[in-house]
Amino acid sequence: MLRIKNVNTYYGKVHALKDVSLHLGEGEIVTLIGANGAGKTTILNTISGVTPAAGGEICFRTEPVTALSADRIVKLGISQVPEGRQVFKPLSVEDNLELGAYLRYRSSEKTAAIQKDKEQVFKLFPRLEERRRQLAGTMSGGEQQMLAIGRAMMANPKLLLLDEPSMGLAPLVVQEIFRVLERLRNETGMTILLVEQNAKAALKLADRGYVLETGKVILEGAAEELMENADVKRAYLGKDKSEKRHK
Amino acid sequence: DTIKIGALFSVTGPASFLGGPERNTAQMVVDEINKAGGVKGRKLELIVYDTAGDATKAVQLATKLIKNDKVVAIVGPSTSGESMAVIPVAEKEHIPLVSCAASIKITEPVKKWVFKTAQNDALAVAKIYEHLQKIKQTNVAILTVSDGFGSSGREQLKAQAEKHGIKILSDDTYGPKDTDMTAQLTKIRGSQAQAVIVWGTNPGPAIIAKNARQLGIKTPLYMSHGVSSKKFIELAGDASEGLRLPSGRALVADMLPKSDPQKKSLLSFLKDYQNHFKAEADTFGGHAWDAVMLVKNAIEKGGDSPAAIRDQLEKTRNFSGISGIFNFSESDHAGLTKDAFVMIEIKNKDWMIVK
Amino acid sequence: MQFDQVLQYALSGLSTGAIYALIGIGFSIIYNATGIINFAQGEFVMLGGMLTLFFLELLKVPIWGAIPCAIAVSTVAGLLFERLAIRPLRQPTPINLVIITIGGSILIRGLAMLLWGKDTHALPPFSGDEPIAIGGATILPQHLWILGITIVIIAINKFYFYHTISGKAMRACAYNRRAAGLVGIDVRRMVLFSFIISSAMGAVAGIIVAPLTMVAYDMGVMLGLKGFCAAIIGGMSSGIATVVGGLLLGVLESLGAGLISSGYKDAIAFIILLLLLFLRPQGLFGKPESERV
Amino acid sequence: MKKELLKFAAFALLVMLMPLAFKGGYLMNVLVFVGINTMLSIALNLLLGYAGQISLGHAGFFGLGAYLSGILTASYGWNAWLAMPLAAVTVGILAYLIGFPILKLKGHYLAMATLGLGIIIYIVFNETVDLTGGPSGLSGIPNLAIGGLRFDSDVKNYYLVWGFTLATVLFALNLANSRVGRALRAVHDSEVAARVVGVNSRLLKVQIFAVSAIFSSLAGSLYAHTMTFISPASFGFNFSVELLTMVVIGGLGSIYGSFLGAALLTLLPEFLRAAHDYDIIIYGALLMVMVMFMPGGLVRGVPELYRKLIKLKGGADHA
Amino acid sequence: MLEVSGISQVFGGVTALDRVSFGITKGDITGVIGPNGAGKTTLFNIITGIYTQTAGKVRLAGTDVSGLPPERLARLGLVRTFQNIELFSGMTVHENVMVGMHTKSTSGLLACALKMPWCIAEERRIRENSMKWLEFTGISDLAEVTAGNLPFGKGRMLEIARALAVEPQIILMDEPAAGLNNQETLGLSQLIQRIRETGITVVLVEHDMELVMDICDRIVVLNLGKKLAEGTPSEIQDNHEVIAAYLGEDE
Ligand SMILES: Nc1ncnc2c1ncn2[C@@H]1O[C@H](COP(=O)(O)OP(=O)(O)OP(=O)(O)O)[C@@H](O)[C@H]1O
Ligand SMILES: Nc1ncnc2c1ncn2[C@@H]1O[C@H](COP(=O)(O)OP(=O)(O)OP(=O)(O)O)[C@@H](O)[C@H]1O
Ligand SMILES: [Mg+2]
Ligand SMILES: [Mg+2]
Repeated sequence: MLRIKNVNTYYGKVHALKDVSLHLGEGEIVTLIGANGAGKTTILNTISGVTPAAGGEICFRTEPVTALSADRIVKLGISQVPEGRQVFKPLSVEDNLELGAYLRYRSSEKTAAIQKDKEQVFKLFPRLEERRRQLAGTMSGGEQQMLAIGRAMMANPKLLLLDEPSMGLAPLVVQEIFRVLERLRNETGMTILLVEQNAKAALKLADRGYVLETGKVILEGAAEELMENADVKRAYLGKDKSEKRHK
Repeated sequence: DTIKIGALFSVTGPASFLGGPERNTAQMVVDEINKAGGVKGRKLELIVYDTAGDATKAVQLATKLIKNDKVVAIVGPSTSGESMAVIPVAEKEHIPLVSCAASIKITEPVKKWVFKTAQNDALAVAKIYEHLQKIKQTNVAILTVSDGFGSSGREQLKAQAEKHGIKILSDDTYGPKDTDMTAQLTKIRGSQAQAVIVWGTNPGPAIIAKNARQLGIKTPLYMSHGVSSKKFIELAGDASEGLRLPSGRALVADMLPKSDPQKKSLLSFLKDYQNHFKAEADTFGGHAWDAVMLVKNAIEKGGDSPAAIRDQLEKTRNFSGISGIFNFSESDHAGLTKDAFVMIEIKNKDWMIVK
Repeated sequence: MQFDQVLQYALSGLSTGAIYALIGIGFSIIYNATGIINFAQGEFVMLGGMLTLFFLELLKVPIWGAIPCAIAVSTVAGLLFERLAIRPLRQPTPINLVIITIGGSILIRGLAMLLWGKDTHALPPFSGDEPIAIGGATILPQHLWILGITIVIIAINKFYFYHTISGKAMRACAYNRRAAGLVGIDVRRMVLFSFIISSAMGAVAGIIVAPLTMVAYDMGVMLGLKGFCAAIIGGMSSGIATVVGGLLLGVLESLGAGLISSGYKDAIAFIILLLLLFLRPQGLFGKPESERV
Repeated sequence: MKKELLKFAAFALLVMLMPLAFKGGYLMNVLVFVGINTMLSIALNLLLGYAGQISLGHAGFFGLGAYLSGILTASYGWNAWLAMPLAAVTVGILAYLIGFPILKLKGHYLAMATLGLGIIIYIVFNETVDLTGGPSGLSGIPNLAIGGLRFDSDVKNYYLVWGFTLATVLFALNLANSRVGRALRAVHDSEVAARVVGVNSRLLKVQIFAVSAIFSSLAGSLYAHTMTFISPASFGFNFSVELLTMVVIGGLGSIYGSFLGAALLTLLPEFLRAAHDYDIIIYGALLMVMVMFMPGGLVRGVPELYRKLIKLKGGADHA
Repeated sequence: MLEVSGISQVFGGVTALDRVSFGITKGDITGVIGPNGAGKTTLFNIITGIYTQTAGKVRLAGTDVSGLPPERLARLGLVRTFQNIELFSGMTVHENVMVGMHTKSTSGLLACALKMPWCIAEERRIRENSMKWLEFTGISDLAEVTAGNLPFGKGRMLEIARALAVEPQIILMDEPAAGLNNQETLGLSQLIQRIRETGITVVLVEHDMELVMDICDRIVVLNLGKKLAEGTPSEIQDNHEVIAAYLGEDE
């Protein structure tokens, strides 16, 4: 589905990605874990065409997409829930969702189908329906996060990139989101690349995972394997709750 | 070696309608002089700078002309504001300045080194007021533009009213870039004015003429000499019909009697300009014509040092120029009387002398 | 008598105000699509007027042929301006963009001066200049043209920006370019498009106001400034608020000139606008803040 | 710290030696205006580059300084050394008072409000004919003098104006590197965060607005006393925009940048004069090109360009 | 220490807070939790003077501080961090913290510009003291980095360091753990406890239940703008209403 080979990305002089290679099979859920500043967001942005790669190759299905601009990437069916939500603040919640389906409107897809997806999003996040006329910028942090996820889903993508979707969401909602991701994969066969700080939940959901450190992939494997890996355990899964309590 | 004469004209900017023809004319006159062998066998060299109507620039450029180019005299600047700004420089550096601007303040009080060629607005005002007195319409409304030209005119209009038995019923202004003057005209319509005097330069007065037509104002409109070019008729179109204004004789040169002493200069100026620039000359270029010719005559009579030029300028008598007949003296550096103006009326999109 | 006068002031103010509004809308279109305040907008107004004159006089095209030609050429100028000046910008911060558009306006004005000279020219009105009496006041047929076209344009704008997906996408670009890209909006094309429509609109404004204001290479300076103010009073909306802003400005000027002092008319208008802004710092039509922490 | 001081000393020395190079020629006169414009750009930069507040009306404060000084000396016979500070204080108080409501506004509202303020001031210059002489201007303003030394030549004016300008530079540099300067930049980056850690952003903005106005006023007074003639046209909207351009082209938030911007935009027209009617086209195009290729302003762009050139040359040497 | 009583906030038609009252004890770590949109951030915005409430009062150490602007509150010892990190992104990390010491320094504008001797001394003190806070939060190695280029987690630390530089009585943190991984969260938890040890009262909005339950002395639960519950972590964990509205069943 997606294959990244030896990608390098720079911010000015900062070498943020160093020869990163990874791949996603059709219908897979893959997770990226890594510390702050490891380069997870950068990988997603490089795939999305927001921060273009300086070298290497990215192929979606069979097509090379390395040099495409963000909007062209979306056209191919890759959609991102960006870090920091990035909703269109002065637009209403509903307009934000409609813009998620921008390309579908442009390709004159039936409005009924788009409408149905909107209902789906509303079912998932009833708060959004309640506040459909509220300006996105005035929504609470968590509500904006819901909106960002909903907006990406409106594009009906083949590959969904999620950058810390659970950030700022209440535990109940987080659980719900993980359930939805699983259902999406199972029902629509959507491929998902997930960046999460909550590594435990992410690995539980994912088929496979990559571990990133200072811009390099240092470990990859099936989710279960990673969960058992001692280094991963120590660095990302945290000590056991009870252990921590005792302190 | 050449005799260097400096020139400051506002070739671009809001006063380009003055500076453009002035630069053309000055250059043309100098070329003609040189073609005829120069002055006392030496060629004149004209160094022109564009002030863009900016007083600061004018001062800088005046300094440049004096210090770098070492000119012996300066003609221009085009506008009164710039002239006022340049005067201290000329006075300090002892260089004769022959301004082409209208304001009476330039030469009143008299400054040792400063002369001017454009007719004083004071004379234009006097001409209009005398005319109004003659036809017994003494209640007027004035509408002046809020720039140097307009405010100087406004001052004169107010200052001379009493002397001529004129009553100003309404006194309004408009901005040089305004595009609609109906509000002012509506106010004037509500007054008892028997005549409206508009003091401005294109395009404002043309808009006012049109606005007045829109409002159905029947009160006769008088314009200043600031619109004495064909351009005004073109802009105002039908609305220009019947308007009156005081103007130098250049506009009506061919209608002048043979006996008029200016006729010869005027016709040659108009013909030369037409030949050179394939365009009709207006009175503004005439200011530069006069300035350059006055300086040339001064050099011919005296010498080419600034002080000699100044002294000879002051001794100029009966010089028949474009703007009128100049008589400078120790107490008068403007040199013209109100006879420099004729009253003209626009009839069938052309100028007519009002008897 | 007195009433007639006030009516005339109001009508004159409304007709000048409509001009400001029409130009103001051009400002808000670009602002809404890009967040740029385009200080060259007045120059497109000038181009509309000057080009119409050019086609009319030099090429001897009839007016109904000259107008579309003028709009077309102005639009191309807008397109080139975006492609050559806005797009290549490495750091498109708002202040850099302001300077770029200021530079652009100087450049365009300079080119116009070089091409067409410094003279002012008159343009014939579209449907005669017989005044139309309303009550005791009069306006010209051209004023009706301005009013009519302004109404048509805001109707189109309102519909486009608030009820079509492409209009919403354009607004989205202004608020968050990166996110706009991430939902598949071709941001560059949208910006280009916004310059195209606003330069076309500027040209239309220039063409229909020219018979009243006359045309010259520097006519855009004053009109642009007033249009800018109209747009801001209207909160940079591309709809009715900007029109209200323009009309307000026009009427204040006219009433100020007629009733108080013609010399201070602009000052009066600005003082009232400033006082209004002081009372409502979020703008006259501003909604409660949409920013929060 | 030491480095800063050294830099300033070098700059001051350069300024002091300049007249030797031009020997009182015409360029001296232009350099006087470079000094005045540098003062103005620094004043505006403190507001725009540091506090992040735009002003499109600074020409108004400049004009107020010039007119107050001019009227008091030319019409009322005051001593210029008295008129100048009085003008500055008056303008400062005015700016302080008007700053409270105006700086509540943000973004384009602020732009328009300051623009309006500038236009109102300009109209007042035009309309109060009895005081200001109206559009025809005010003449007969005396030169400044210390004892028997009258500042009536370009060279003398140069040292006078640049004395003030250097003091302004020092003042601004100190301010920028202080607690107050930091607080200003903080307000620029995130006003809410600055307030939460105790920065009274409104007061600070108003203060810097007033300081900026005071320096503009001083520059105005100097302008009046060196030109000896002033008219409203020099203090209109166009000049406000030109000041803004100087600040941005020079480099936002950099004091030496303001000097570079002022110097470039004041000298440029002198060099473009040779291009006659093309000068304004070249000027416009240059502004655009400058922002395109030096988006951070001259103060950052020129060293970058220099480095690139060195590299290029180095490359060529190797080849 | 801090007491809110009857706070309500209405935005247009939305009632974000509805008569919320509770008190915070000096020296405690208090958690404020609740579903998204419950009104937590709004509450912080009111307490810190960024919004003015529709109704109700805020008391700080016994005095009514309702309606005071943030800068006044900071001087009274009340600071906060933000949910969407608000850094001075154009300034270095060190400078960010130096701004935090604004209330602890006094040189006025004129004195600074004239570089009076006491300003130089004060500047040195600011420089040194602020470094202390960078060390306290463990980011002193990033002192010269431009704040805008920091990765998310470090930005959070910087925000805290800057707030601490105010030397507050009480600090309010809005979701400080969002975007941190487990290990970093652990570091944060230790940091918060160290902050408390210096005598500063901490109020915390957080969705990371592990962290909240771990370090909070008391917890206030908001739901739909109303106070739903208040108590110790174990009380809250067993509260059925809280579980239904917010926590969910443990898997
Ligand atoms: N705009 C930028 N300019 C300079 N450096 C940057 C920029 N954005 C990111 N970086 C640097 O690139 C590296 C990777 O950042 P990235 O945001 O991809 O990390 P991440 O893994 O997503 O971290 P986090 O968990 O904090 O979101 C970091 O060292 C960061 O400091
Ligand atoms: N300016 C505003 N206009 C309209 N509604 C608003 C405004 N600010 C906040 N709200 C609404 O008030 C409610 C409370 O918002 P708040 O940000 O306080 O929630 P929160 O508890 O912090 O949520 P989260 O955990 O998601 O950050 C939300 O439903 C939000 O949409
Ligand atoms: Mg990230
Ligand atoms: Mg919140």
